[in-house]
Amino acid sequence: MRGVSHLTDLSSGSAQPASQGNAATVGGDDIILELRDLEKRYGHIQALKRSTLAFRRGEIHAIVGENGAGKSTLIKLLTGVIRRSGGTIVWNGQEVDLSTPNEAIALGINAVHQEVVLCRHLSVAANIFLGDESTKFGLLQRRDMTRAAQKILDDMGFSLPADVILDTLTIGQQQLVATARASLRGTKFIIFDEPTAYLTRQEATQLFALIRRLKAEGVTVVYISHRMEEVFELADRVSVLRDGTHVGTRNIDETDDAELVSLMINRTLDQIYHKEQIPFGKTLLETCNLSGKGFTDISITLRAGEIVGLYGLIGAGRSEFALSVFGRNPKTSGDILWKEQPVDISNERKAIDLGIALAPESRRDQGLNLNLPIGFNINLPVYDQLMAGPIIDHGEERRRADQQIKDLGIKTPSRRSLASSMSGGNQQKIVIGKWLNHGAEVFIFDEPTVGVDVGTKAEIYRLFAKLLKNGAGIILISSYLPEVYELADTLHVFREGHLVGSQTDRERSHEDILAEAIGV
Amino acid sequence: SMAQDVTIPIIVKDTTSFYWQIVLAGARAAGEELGVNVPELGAQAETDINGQISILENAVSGSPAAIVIAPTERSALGAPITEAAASVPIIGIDSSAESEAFSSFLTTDNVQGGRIAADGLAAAIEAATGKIEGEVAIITNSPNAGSLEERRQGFMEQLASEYPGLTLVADKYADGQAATGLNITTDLLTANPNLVGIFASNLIQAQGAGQAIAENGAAERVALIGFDSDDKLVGFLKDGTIDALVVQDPYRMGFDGIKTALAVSKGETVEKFVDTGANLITTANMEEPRSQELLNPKVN
Amino acid sequence: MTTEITPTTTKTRRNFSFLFALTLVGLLVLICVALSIATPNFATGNNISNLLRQGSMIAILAIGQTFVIITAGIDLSVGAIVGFSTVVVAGLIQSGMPVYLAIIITLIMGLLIGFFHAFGIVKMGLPPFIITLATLTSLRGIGLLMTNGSTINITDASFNQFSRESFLGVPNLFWMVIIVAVPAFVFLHLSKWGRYLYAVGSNPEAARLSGVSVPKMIYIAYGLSAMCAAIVGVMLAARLGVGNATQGEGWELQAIASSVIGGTSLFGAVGSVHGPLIGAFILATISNGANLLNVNSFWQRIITGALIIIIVFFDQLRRRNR
Amino acid sequence: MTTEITPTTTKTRRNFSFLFALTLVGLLVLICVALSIATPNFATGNNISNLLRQGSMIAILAIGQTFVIITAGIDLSVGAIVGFSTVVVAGLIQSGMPVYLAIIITLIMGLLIGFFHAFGIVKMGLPPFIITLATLTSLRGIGLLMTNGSTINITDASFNQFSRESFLGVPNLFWMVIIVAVPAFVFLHLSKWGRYLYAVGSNPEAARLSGVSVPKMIYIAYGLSAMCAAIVGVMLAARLGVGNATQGEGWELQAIASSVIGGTSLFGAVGSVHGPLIGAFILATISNGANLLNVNSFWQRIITGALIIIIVFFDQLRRRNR
Ligand SMILES: Nc1ncnc2c1ncn2[C@@H]1O[C@H](COP(=O)(O)OP(=O)(O)OP(=O)(O)O)[C@@H](O)[C@H]1O
Ligand SMILES: Nc1ncnc2c1ncn2[C@@H]1O[C@H](COP(=O)(O)OP(=O)(O)OP(=O)(O)O)[C@@H](O)[C@H]1O
Ligand SMILES: [Mg+2]
Ligand SMILES: [Mg+2]
Repeated sequence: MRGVSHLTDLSSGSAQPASQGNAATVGGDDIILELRDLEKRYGHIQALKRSTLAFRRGEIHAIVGENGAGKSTLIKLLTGVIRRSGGTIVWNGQEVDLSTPNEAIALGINAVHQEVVLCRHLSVAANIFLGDESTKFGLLQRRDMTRAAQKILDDMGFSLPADVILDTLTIGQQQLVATARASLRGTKFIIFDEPTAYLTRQEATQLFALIRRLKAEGVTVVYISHRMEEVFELADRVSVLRDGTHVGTRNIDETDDAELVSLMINRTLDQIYHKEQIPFGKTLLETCNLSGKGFTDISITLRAGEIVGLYGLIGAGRSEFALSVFGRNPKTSGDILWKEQPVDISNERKAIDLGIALAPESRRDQGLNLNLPIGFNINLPVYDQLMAGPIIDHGEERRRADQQIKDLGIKTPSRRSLASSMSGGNQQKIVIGKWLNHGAEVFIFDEPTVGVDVGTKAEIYRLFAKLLKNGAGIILISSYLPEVYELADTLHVFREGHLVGSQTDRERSHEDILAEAIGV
Repeated sequence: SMAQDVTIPIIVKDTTSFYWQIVLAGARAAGEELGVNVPELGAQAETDINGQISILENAVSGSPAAIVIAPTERSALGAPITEAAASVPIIGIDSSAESEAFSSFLTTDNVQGGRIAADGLAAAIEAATGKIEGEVAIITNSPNAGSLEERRQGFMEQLASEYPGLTLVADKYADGQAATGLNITTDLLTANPNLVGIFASNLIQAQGAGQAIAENGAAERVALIGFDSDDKLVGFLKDGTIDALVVQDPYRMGFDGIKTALAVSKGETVEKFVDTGANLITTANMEEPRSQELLNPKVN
Repeated sequence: MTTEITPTTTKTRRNFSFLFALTLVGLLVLICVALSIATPNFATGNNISNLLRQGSMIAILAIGQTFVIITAGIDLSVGAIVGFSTVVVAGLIQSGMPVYLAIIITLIMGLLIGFFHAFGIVKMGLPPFIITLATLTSLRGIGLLMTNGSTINITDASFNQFSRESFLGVPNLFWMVIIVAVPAFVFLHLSKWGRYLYAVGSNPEAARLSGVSVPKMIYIAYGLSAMCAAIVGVMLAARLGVGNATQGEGWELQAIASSVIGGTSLFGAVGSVHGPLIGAFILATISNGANLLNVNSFWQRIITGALIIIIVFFDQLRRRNR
Repeated sequence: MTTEITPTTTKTRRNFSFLFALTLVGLLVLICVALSIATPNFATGNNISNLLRQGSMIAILAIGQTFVIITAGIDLSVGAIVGFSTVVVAGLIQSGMPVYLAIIITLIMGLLIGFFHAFGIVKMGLPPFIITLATLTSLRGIGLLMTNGSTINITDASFNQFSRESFLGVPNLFWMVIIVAVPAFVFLHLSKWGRYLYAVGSNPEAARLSGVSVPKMIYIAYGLSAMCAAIVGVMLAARLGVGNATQGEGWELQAIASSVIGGTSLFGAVGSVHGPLIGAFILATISNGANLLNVNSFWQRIITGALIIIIVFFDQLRRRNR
């Protein structure tokens, strides 16, 4: 750690040439929050190792790092979600305890956590005002609160109704509610932990506007993301965590992509989007005028060796389409052809038996058995193949799990650790890893790289290439345009449940495609 | 023809028990014989006092000619019965309640039943060992059931006053389950090698205790007295596992209850108190006609 | 339920719960109309009074239970607390204490039992099922020990009389329901505490991060449930005129069933005050009607079980279709 | 439990569960040693036989219950199925049917009752608590109706004899535990079906998307639980020599308590076969010991409640500290 500490600029009050160009409130001395030798241990695991970091008043401070580097842990410590194992926290020059959420709230520290932490049974307005209700004579002022919440949402440019139950919203929309809530309450210090993971470009733009407005109001913003372009677009400074250690802080205009990545993963990454052109094979999967809840009249074709990308905004109907193909939701009309034969996929088992695999979009709700071990999760779809007579071949079970953990670089002490103890990105790797063992021919990946760090992303894309080489086809659903744009051989654009455009040759620009998805 | 429209409900303590089914069978027979409509009501556990009060209230709502009731609890049923008696004549059976409003009582004295059990136990012990000495135990089906408490009281009083040689080493309450009675009895046999007698004060516990004694082959060494009867207990009585049963006359209680109620509703004078009695039936006298009548009531 | 997929509804939970309560009321009315036709004895003033009395105790237990279930917990001890409270209040009254004082002490004792449950859950990390099962077992033992297995006769006539009398033509026992239900409604549906209760049941972590004290809400929920049970214990002691530790056996299941029939979800965060009330009176009406129609008591059990299935099934259907 | 923050464990679930079972065994051994010192009657062959017999029925119920609880469900009906099965098997035997046939029919009937529960959960969308509460109520009614509230005396001596005899010095009833537990262990811990059960309890949607048929697993879990109850019903009928519909009352709570003491989580996805077994025998030993020491029946209840709290509390502690 000592070896890299010279890279940090935090304790020094020395002038920052670059940051002086920024808003006047940003000054080297104006430290609002300082972390000294902060530590967090989970049993034997050291999630955070004696990290020292400082945040200035009114700056946008990005934090980057690999999956499991300790970013979310840091945030949880600052918001009193978990208790630190060692070190001190200094707020406005005063040492603070910050061991309960209430303390953080009282100081004006708030966060949008990586996983949405809201009450799904309550309305949007109730969630926004939870713990801060307006009452008259002890009675709740529901209507006032709903109106106020609606105003807040409108002001932020989020087109969300305030009076619906949270449950009825998509994850992305829920993330926006969490954002509204935190912005309202985080009067001095707001932390965003991968807020754009479930947002499309359009919503992300709204969010960025909001963040800039907060900064203008003198609020300190901490911004965690795996998307470098966002970091460069927004941040004043950026800190890098590696293996639970703070390895450096840079002014944004003094660094570049390559430097940050090499700080993060301790090596350089020449190429993220790994793509080899292989000749397409026979047609694997075809949908003919398929309709169902949330999508209408979708016809697409997938051939061996091909990546078909589905792009669209939140709620465009891509996930619903994928779930229907996988037999999870019933279709209302149209046909599915498997190797040119019509098939009736009435449940998930049938899809799996045909050779279709689906890595669903929501890792918490659909992808993982959180309170069960990692190895269990990885093998769940393939236990059929692991039987030695009536009982499980435990050796094979172990081997397959360890293989995936190694291949995907899942950061865990053992396959027996619970999935819930994994960092967000590592959980995502499990969701993908579940299906790589299975020997499927068609893979549907729904937002596969949400929350995954750059290094691993490259790894996953390399895996895609391997799958394709083995004769598989991939349907890639992503709201992250660069990803589908670079990887897809055929790119379909969805809007409001309809297929509104396709291209095979990357002739159109990002802007064109985005416009098509929005419908302008 | 008048009588066809007469309704006299009978409310027992616990419809799930065989004993009360015999009472209901007697009432049913009386109803058929007298042309009276006899709704058969009752709580589903002897300890469910509130349930019985509700049933009584509902029965009064139906404005019957009279009501026959076996009160589960002396004092708790007092006021409701007094209140009900304002509109309907009430005939008590089996147990009494603190109310002056009964038109007639056909009870069996459970305290006396307990005493008879003590006598029977002493006799059985004497027959087996030649002397009335040793350790004995009592198992009660569940706490807080009025008639069971009275049996327990009678049994203990009689032991204390008449059989100083018999010491009560265990006074156990089960939870209404035969299996619990069985477990308690096996453990009693283990813990008290000198045990010579057990009184299981109702049918279910006698079944459990009898099974335990049979299982442990302790019939020779330990005398067992049960209360009430069914095929199972008669079988135990026959093979000597159980030495004697204290048997009441539930059938007559049901039958005479309805008969008396009809008489009261017609304005006839009836006897205020009738004791239907408790009898000790042993392996020796079980074949006598009166015993057979008591052991094989005409249910259905 | 494990297999249920969250129904996606665009309506608001509030409208929903209101409509749902309406339909339950509809069901209750339907049963009453059917019974009025089936037997002339049903729709008499006397019988309606009986019905109100008979349903009142389970109704109050169900309200208390609902608070606990909304936090995704369960309180199995309420039946035992009822029995125990009859013993305590009877003992205190018979020891010569003024009735009002005896009642207050009994209610406080109820509250403390509830706090003990919350303590077990919050501090000792016990599952609600286990801690309340344990007190269920122990409380019956303590009550039996206190009375030595017998009953305590209450000789105070005014105390006993209370349960029999009416006020404005409505039985006092039912007035008790109103006295409990109105503040309960305000608490659960109109105050921020109610909202915190839902939040704790929905996502305790989110509640905690919002500055809601989850332990405090657990204390409140279990305290209220146990206190409702103590109130019912006092009511029962007045109705029976005795204190008896084995009373109220199985009432916890009836209270839970009433609550669930009234639309409460055992997975937490869904429930109301009016739903369980109606649920309790539906069950009471079924049993009252069966008695009036002279249905064999064994058939009564069978029918009650079947009706529970049918009622909750239609409720599920209604929920899904919206 | 609502307030518990997922315990962060770095050790493995498997080692964990093994160690945990060890410590429960340790507790059982401790209780046994204490009782051997306290009373000379405890450590006799005869008493150990009795103890094995006494714990065997709840142990089998607890194993069945555990399958259901692992799916995040609950089966309140097992006590009622026990009582009902005694009636069915006794009735069939007394009607002259060969014993083996009567037993097979009873077990199939148990299985069908379990399937009915699963049907209610899967197809009708009923909460497990409600559907099994409903059958609990109805089954007792049906059993009582069949026997008219009395008992059916079984006159087949060999059937009755079975429960009293031993094989290789171990009571037959305990052999039944082994006969049930060994396949149950293989099923739950060594077969893919067991894995699927955990997956369903942990996250049914994820299980489904991994190709697990959630309805099928629900059918299996409830079917097995009800069949275990039917097995216990046959054992009880043999032991008592009668069929009686009111037997087994409250055994569902004992079974659930045994399961939870044995480390099963009522929130699903955590549990084993050996844990509940040990849990059941801990409870049986406590009650056996209390009887041998001639502890007052009321004190026994109090002590049992307190011990449940203590045992589960230390279990929680142990879990947290790792
Ligand atoms: N509850 C827990 N129990 C045990 N280990 C944990 C727990 N939570 C996090 N960890 C471990 O702490 C480390 C840091 O996790 P953290 O969530 O902070 O990573 P992160 O930087 O946010 O990663 P990501 O980009 O994937 O979200 C990881 O190795 C993770 O497995
Ligand atoms: N939980 C929900 N409740 C109600 N409607 C929903 C829900 N989830 C999705 N929808 C609706 O279903 C349709 C398709 O949603 P879907 O999630 O398939 O979109 P998507 O293109 O995959 O978008 P995303 O980027 O969010 O994955 C939309 O109209 C959306 O509003
Ligand atoms: Mg993270
Ligand atoms: Mg989607």
